[in-house]
Amino acid sequence: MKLVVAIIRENQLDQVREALIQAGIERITVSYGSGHGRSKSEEIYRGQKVVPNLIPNARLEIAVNDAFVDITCDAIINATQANDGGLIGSGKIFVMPLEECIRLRTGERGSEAI
Amino acid sequence: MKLVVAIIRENQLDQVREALIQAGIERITVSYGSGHGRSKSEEIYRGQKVVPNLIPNARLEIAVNDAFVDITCDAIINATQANDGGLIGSGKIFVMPLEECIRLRTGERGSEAI
Amino acid sequence: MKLVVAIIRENQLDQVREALIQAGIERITVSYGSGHGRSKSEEIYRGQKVVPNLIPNARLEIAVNDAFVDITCDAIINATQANDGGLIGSGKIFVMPLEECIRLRTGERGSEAI
Amino acid sequence: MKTALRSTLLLCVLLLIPFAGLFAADAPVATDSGATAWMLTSTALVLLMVPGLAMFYGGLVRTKNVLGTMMHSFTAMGIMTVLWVVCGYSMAFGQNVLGGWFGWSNDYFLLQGIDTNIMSAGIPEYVFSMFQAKFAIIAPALIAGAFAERVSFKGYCFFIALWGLLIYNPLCHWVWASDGFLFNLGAKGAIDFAGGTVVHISAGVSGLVAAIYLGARKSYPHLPMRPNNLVMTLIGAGLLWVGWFGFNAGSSISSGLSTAQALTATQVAAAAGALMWVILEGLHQGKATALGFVSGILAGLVAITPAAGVVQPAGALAIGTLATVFCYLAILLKNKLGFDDTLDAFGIHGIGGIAGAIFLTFFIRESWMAEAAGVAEGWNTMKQLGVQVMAVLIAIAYSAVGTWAILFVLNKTVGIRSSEEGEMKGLDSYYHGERGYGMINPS
Amino acid sequence: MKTALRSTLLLCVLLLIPFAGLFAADAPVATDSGATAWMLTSTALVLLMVPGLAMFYGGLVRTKNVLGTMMHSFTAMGIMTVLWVVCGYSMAFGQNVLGGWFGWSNDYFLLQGIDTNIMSAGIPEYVFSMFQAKFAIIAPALIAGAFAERVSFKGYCFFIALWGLLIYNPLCHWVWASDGFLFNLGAKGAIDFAGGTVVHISAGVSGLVAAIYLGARKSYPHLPMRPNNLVMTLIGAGLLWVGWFGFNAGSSISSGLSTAQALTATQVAAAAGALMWVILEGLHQGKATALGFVSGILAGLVAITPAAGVVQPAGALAIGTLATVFCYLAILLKNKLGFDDTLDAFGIHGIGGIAGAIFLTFFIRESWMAEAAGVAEGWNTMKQLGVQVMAVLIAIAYSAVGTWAILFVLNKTVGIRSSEEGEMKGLDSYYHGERGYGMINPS
Amino acid sequence: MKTALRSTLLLCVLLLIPFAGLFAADAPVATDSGATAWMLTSTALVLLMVPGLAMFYGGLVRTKNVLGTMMHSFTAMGIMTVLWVVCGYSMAFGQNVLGGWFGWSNDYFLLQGIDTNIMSAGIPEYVFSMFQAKFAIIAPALIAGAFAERVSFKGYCFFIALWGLLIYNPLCHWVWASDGFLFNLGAKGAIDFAGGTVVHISAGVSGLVAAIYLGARKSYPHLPMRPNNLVMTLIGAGLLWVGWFGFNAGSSISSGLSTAQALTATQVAAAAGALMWVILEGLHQGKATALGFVSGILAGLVAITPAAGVVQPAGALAIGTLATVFCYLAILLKNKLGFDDTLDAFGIHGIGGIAGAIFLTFFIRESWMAEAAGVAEGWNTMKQLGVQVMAVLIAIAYSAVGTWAILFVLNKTVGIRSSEEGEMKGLDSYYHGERGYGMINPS
Ligand SMILES: Nc1ncnc2c1ncn2[C@@H]1O[C@H](COP(=O)(O)OP(=O)(O)O)[C@@H](O)[C@H]1O
Ligand SMILES: Nc1ncnc2c1ncn2[C@@H]1O[C@H](COP(=O)(O)OP(=O)(O)O)[C@@H](O)[C@H]1O
Ligand SMILES: Nc1ncnc2c1ncn2[C@@H]1O[C@H](COP(=O)(O)OP(=O)(O)O)[C@@H](O)[C@H]1O
Repeated sequence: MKLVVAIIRENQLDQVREALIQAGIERITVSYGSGHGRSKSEEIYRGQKVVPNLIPNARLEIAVNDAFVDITCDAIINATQANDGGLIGSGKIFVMPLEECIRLRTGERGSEAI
Repeated sequence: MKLVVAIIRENQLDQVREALIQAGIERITVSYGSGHGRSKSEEIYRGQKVVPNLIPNARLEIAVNDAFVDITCDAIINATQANDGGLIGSGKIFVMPLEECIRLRTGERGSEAI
Repeated sequence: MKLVVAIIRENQLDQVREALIQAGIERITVSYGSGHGRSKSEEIYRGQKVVPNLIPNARLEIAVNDAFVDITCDAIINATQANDGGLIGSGKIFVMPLEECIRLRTGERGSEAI
Repeated sequence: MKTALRSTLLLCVLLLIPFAGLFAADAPVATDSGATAWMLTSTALVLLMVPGLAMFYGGLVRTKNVLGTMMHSFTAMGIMTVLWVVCGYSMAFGQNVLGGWFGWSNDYFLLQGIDTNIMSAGIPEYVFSMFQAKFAIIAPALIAGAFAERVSFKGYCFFIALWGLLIYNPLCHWVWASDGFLFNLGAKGAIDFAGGTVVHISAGVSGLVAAIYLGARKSYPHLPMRPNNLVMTLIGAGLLWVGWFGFNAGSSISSGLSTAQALTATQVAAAAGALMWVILEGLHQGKATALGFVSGILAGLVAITPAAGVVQPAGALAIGTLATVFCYLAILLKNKLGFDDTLDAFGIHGIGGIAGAIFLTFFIRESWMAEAAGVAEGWNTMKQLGVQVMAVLIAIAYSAVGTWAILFVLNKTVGIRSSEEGEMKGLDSYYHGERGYGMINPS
Repeated sequence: MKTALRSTLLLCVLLLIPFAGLFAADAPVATDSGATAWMLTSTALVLLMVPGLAMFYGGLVRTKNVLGTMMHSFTAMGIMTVLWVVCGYSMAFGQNVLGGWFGWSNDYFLLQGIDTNIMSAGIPEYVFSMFQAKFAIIAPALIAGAFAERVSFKGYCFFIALWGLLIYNPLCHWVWASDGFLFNLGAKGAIDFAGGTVVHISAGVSGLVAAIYLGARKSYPHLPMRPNNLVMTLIGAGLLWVGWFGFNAGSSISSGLSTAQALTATQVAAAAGALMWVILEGLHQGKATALGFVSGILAGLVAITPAAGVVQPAGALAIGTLATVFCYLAILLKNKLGFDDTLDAFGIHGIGGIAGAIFLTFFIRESWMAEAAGVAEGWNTMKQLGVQVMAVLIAIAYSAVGTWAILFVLNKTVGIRSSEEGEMKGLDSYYHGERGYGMINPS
Repeated sequence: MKTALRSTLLLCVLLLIPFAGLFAADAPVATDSGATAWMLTSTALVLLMVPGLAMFYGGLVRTKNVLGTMMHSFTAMGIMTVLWVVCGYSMAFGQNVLGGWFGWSNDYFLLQGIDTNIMSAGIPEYVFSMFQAKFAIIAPALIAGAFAERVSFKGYCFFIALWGLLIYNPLCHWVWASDGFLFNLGAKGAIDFAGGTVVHISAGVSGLVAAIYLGARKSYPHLPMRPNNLVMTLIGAGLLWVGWFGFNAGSSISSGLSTAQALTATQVAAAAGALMWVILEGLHQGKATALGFVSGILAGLVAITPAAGVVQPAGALAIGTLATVFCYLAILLKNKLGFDDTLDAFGIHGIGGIAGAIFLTFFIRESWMAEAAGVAEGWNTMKQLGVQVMAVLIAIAYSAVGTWAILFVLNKTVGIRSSEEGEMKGLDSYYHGERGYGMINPS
């Protein structure tokens, strides 16, 4: 099992979610973060362009069985690239080993519980 | 050492925390997330029942020494089930390997620092 | 590759970020959390000192190549200790294995993509 | 003081001919400092409704659109004020031109001819003009709720400018100017005390037309969209209620009995509407929502707007309650039909305004009916009902057709619907380069 | 204008007999458009206090209860308005019935008999009635602070309805109706200019009783509970201050000297109270909190409420300062004793109201004492103090016992304390099916 | 009513000699309940500007400083009110002392001599005094924007107390007291209807001096600092606009024609300023921001403040537009020069105030110029321009030097800049032990 963490543009959350659902990945956890990478976003403050040093991002956490890692990653990649055309700041995916997963409701463990 | 990440109902945060403290786990980090799983929660918007597609959750991160993983998980499982009776949407626990842990204040490392 | 997760005092975010940038670590993701550890912070509520049981923290996530793990940790340790003098509640660093990293924009993978 | 008494009586008579004859004064009139004080206050109160509306609407949209939605209310303050001063007041309260389509008086251009006018009610004409200006601001700002979250900022600006000029000003002229044709319908005119037809029906109907013309938001309705800040919506509703005292009680253009009657009716209808909504929801859903409560406030306030001058507290109670029932049903129906009238501009303002304009007929003060019967013998409830229905239908037809025409033209020129990218990214970042709540992301 | 002068003088005299004789007019009275204007404005300002209170209280609870807490203020607007119109005004300002327990006049039922009344102060009775209605709204809304975060919505609705009928209306009658017994105590009556006894003491005491009856929140006090939005609390306090001008200065039922005196006292006491609180906190805790500052504003405002008509600025300064000291100590004591008066309804409104009602005795304008001595020879500060203490004790006793009885009955019937599940999940989701701040969670 | 007419005329004449002769009444004057009503209302409206300002400023700083910044406005309500009652009113409106540096009248100490005064305008002197008190609150609260996010709480408290005593009160005396020297400059005095010089220029300039004296925030400008709550800033701007009606229209100290003229000018200038700002931004940046819109509102309101009594709507349109252009440019320049005037107290209030005071000369009503020519033969625009420029320069020089001196002394004693730790941790936790938005962190 792996834990896939994807940091994406906040405003691509909807399309990524749709792509994941289409790919059969229905369970995710989303939180807000702010990031500092190569990307730049501009805001305007009283007639001055401002480049915030932390850019708002959405952070997705998706626990998947090994077989689904690629499906998940591909879904995210496609969804973001389709809408983005290589603009800087699309985000990142991190994949981490996941040793155990427990469904609280039933107590099921392992890949059953994902 | 492991990192235990638990996604629980927002409103069970207090009881989970109490259970953890009773089990001797005092150090945790909590953040907000929203989740999409099998659970449903209902809100009402101008006379219409609405099922939000992301449900507010609390996300706990607990770094523990290996011996405490089960204690931690059991405490969480018991606390949530006790109040829930198998309702859908109780949440999940994910356990990940943790390679290093450093206490910033003292610079201690490893299991001492947990 | 490792994923470094640092939980620091909310108000040390700026100096930690500066220290990281000076150490050559430019890409990070920050989110808010609240923590429960050994630290205490005091707030005042209508003439009464109150010790909130969850203290607001910042949570940094930094994906780095193996060679940079120590650099990153040292930068964080130094930045927090320099301003803190051993006060309780400086926070923690957790290091986790990272199996894969994908840059969404280009599809690059692995240490290139960090 | 005698004069004061006399002018009070006079005003009672004028009450239901709002704004009529106010301009007729030939002899110089003394300023009534009390009436002026209340009209100045009312002007401030109605202005307060604009931030109130911005909060009400702003809290209901998604986080990414909060500033854009609030800007819809705020820009109306800018654009409509300037237009009103330049030509709106003239179009609304000038002499009939083009067969009475709207009014015009060169004097009113830039308000330059009224610098020292005192109206027969004893208030400077400037105050009346500024009070009325606020109505011209509120009306288009209300429409914005219907197509929230998907309108381009530039398109919106052009839309409200044109809408104000072509829909609002003529309607206002018809209903409130002394030579307006709705003002002269039947025995004592179509009753629209404070703008049920002019403001709420026209805005509600225009909103519905615009919502349909623009089409639904992307992924509506299958993706539920959660209000970003119901707390703010509640506060906004509170400010709206307070401001509505200016809206309704100010429309008596006096500070006396008729003002008090209007204020009382307003308070009662708002409370009744709110209670009814939570009762309905309690029965229907098992939970009484905060949004429901404040929607009920609005429904009650909207419905009492045309009626505030002619009904007693018991009537206000009934009108507030009935309006809520109809608005509640209308919104259920809308959800069935699948129109994306995002914040229910039609469901609340359109339906509430119509309900008020119609139902008020059955609760009119006897003294008013007696006077009407004095003017046109045998005048009765049914005849007045006919007048009210006629006025409502005319307002609906005119705003629907006019709005459609404006949208059609704008769509071919500057564009009115936001680009898909703008809708996805959110109005705030796309059109304004800002975000509403910096505090929710570390920075 | 002579009349105006005369009526001003008259009003000065009436000032301390608030609302007395206002109904006595036999001859038809001319409307005073200025006084009416200010009373209309005051009505709007006092209504503004309700959203202000919703913000003040709403910001102090935990995130999960923010809407539920705000709804406590908002539903009071709905329920109390309707009740007031139906029977509250009659119970408060009608003729003594049942030995003076409360009042009743069939005329006042649904306000149908006052449709064209002008009171002797020159304002339409409707305005007075609506102004007073706001007090009947505020009082129960204040109580809600005492048992915030743990009351069932339905139980709360029943509670405020009964409390309004059985506690507020009688008290209001005793203190302000011309045949009320507290109104006729001593030389010139118990001084309660704008509702220190009627509104604040009664609400504060009832709050304390309710807090004790319902019991503390789960895990109080060992689990600290952090305000969800102090920013909103501050804004709410600002609105309360503004609205309090209507509350106090409006209670002169005029627009003249006594109004100005009341407004000045209000401003000064609020400022003094606020400063004193931050000074105390600075000395005691080393930090001056924002919540402390606004609590001090409230303490000062509450304490000056009964006194605003009789004290000069120096007295207001003293009363504001003293009230804060007592409120501060009361809250420390509460924390020691462990009562869960969640938002300090008793600590601020109860104690502040009592402090104001008592201390005002020592700062009464000389002209007032002279007049009182004219009525009852040898009348002096100590005698007035006796009257004040008596009035306070009666208010305390009556509200405490009455509230307890209401709670007892409700507890056996609809239930008043929220279910444990509701308390844990939060009032917002449990009773209203909503959440306050959508923006803090991705959606 | 004749009296009312006469007093209206009188007031028209007095209009541009604001507050002059108001104290001259020998014979007892009748209260004008209407004028009193509006002045009471204005007092409430100007007080509303303080929470409005707290929201405006509070929303623009970083999350960690939100409460501290709002407290700057709130504490001004506490400190300045008390000082004003004790001695401020006396210093501002007493008789010339020390060669006219400021005023003093023992009578005014604690306002004890005005308990029953009615001014010649027919309003109780208390109301005038409280209305003016609000100006003394707003002015220092405006300054706080210039050194936001880096001032110690204690230092700030001392600063505003001294600034009020030494800068504001004298300036207010010069410009508005009947024996003030700026009040008597030229034919009919330097025109400052509602405080362009006294409030805005002095606050703006003092702010700039303070911003420079204290130095920039740590890591300004290389680290961009994001507003924590633009939504709140917008609402605050809305409240400011509403409150400004009291500020400007109230400054007519009447309720009649001149009041109406001031209100109209205010509304028009605010709208024009706001529209111009979004147009400029649209051209310059391609996006029209919400913050830009509300900054334009403020620029327009500030600029019309000195002018509201003398210009017609067309003039107000021009002044609002021009003010925005200059403010916009000033802020661009500031960014170039790198001063850390955090929230642009100088850029908006200083520049806006100067622009208004100067440009108004070209839009003065003809009737006013005619009167001035009656007083001083051959009086013309250019001569008045000279007077205006002179007044502006004196205000700039006096506030700049005085502020610098105060800061110098404070810096050596209690300290004014916050400790580095306080700045880093945030004012909220460091000085107040609180946090603004509990809801954004789980707790
Ligand atoms: N090494 C990293 N560790 C943690 N977060 C990262 C890392 N690299 C990128 N991110 C996150 O991803 C977001 C986008 O990264 P960025 O470098 O701007 O994208 P791109 O790879 O397209 O240039 C950043 O805002 C940050 O939140
Ligand atoms: N595979 C997963 N990856 C990430 N988060 C998950 C996953 N499964 C569940 N979650 C989180 O847990 C929450 C509860 O999951 P859900 O499936 O509704 O519970 P249950 O297992 O009781 O049906 C979800 O809202 C989501 O935030
Ligand atoms: N084992 C842990 N698991 C998760 N979070 C932790 C853990 N230990 C500490 N933290 C986080 O780090 C923060 C600081 O920890 P604390 O124990 O107070 O610091 P110190 O080590 O200086 O005593 C806590 O508020 C919490 O958020």
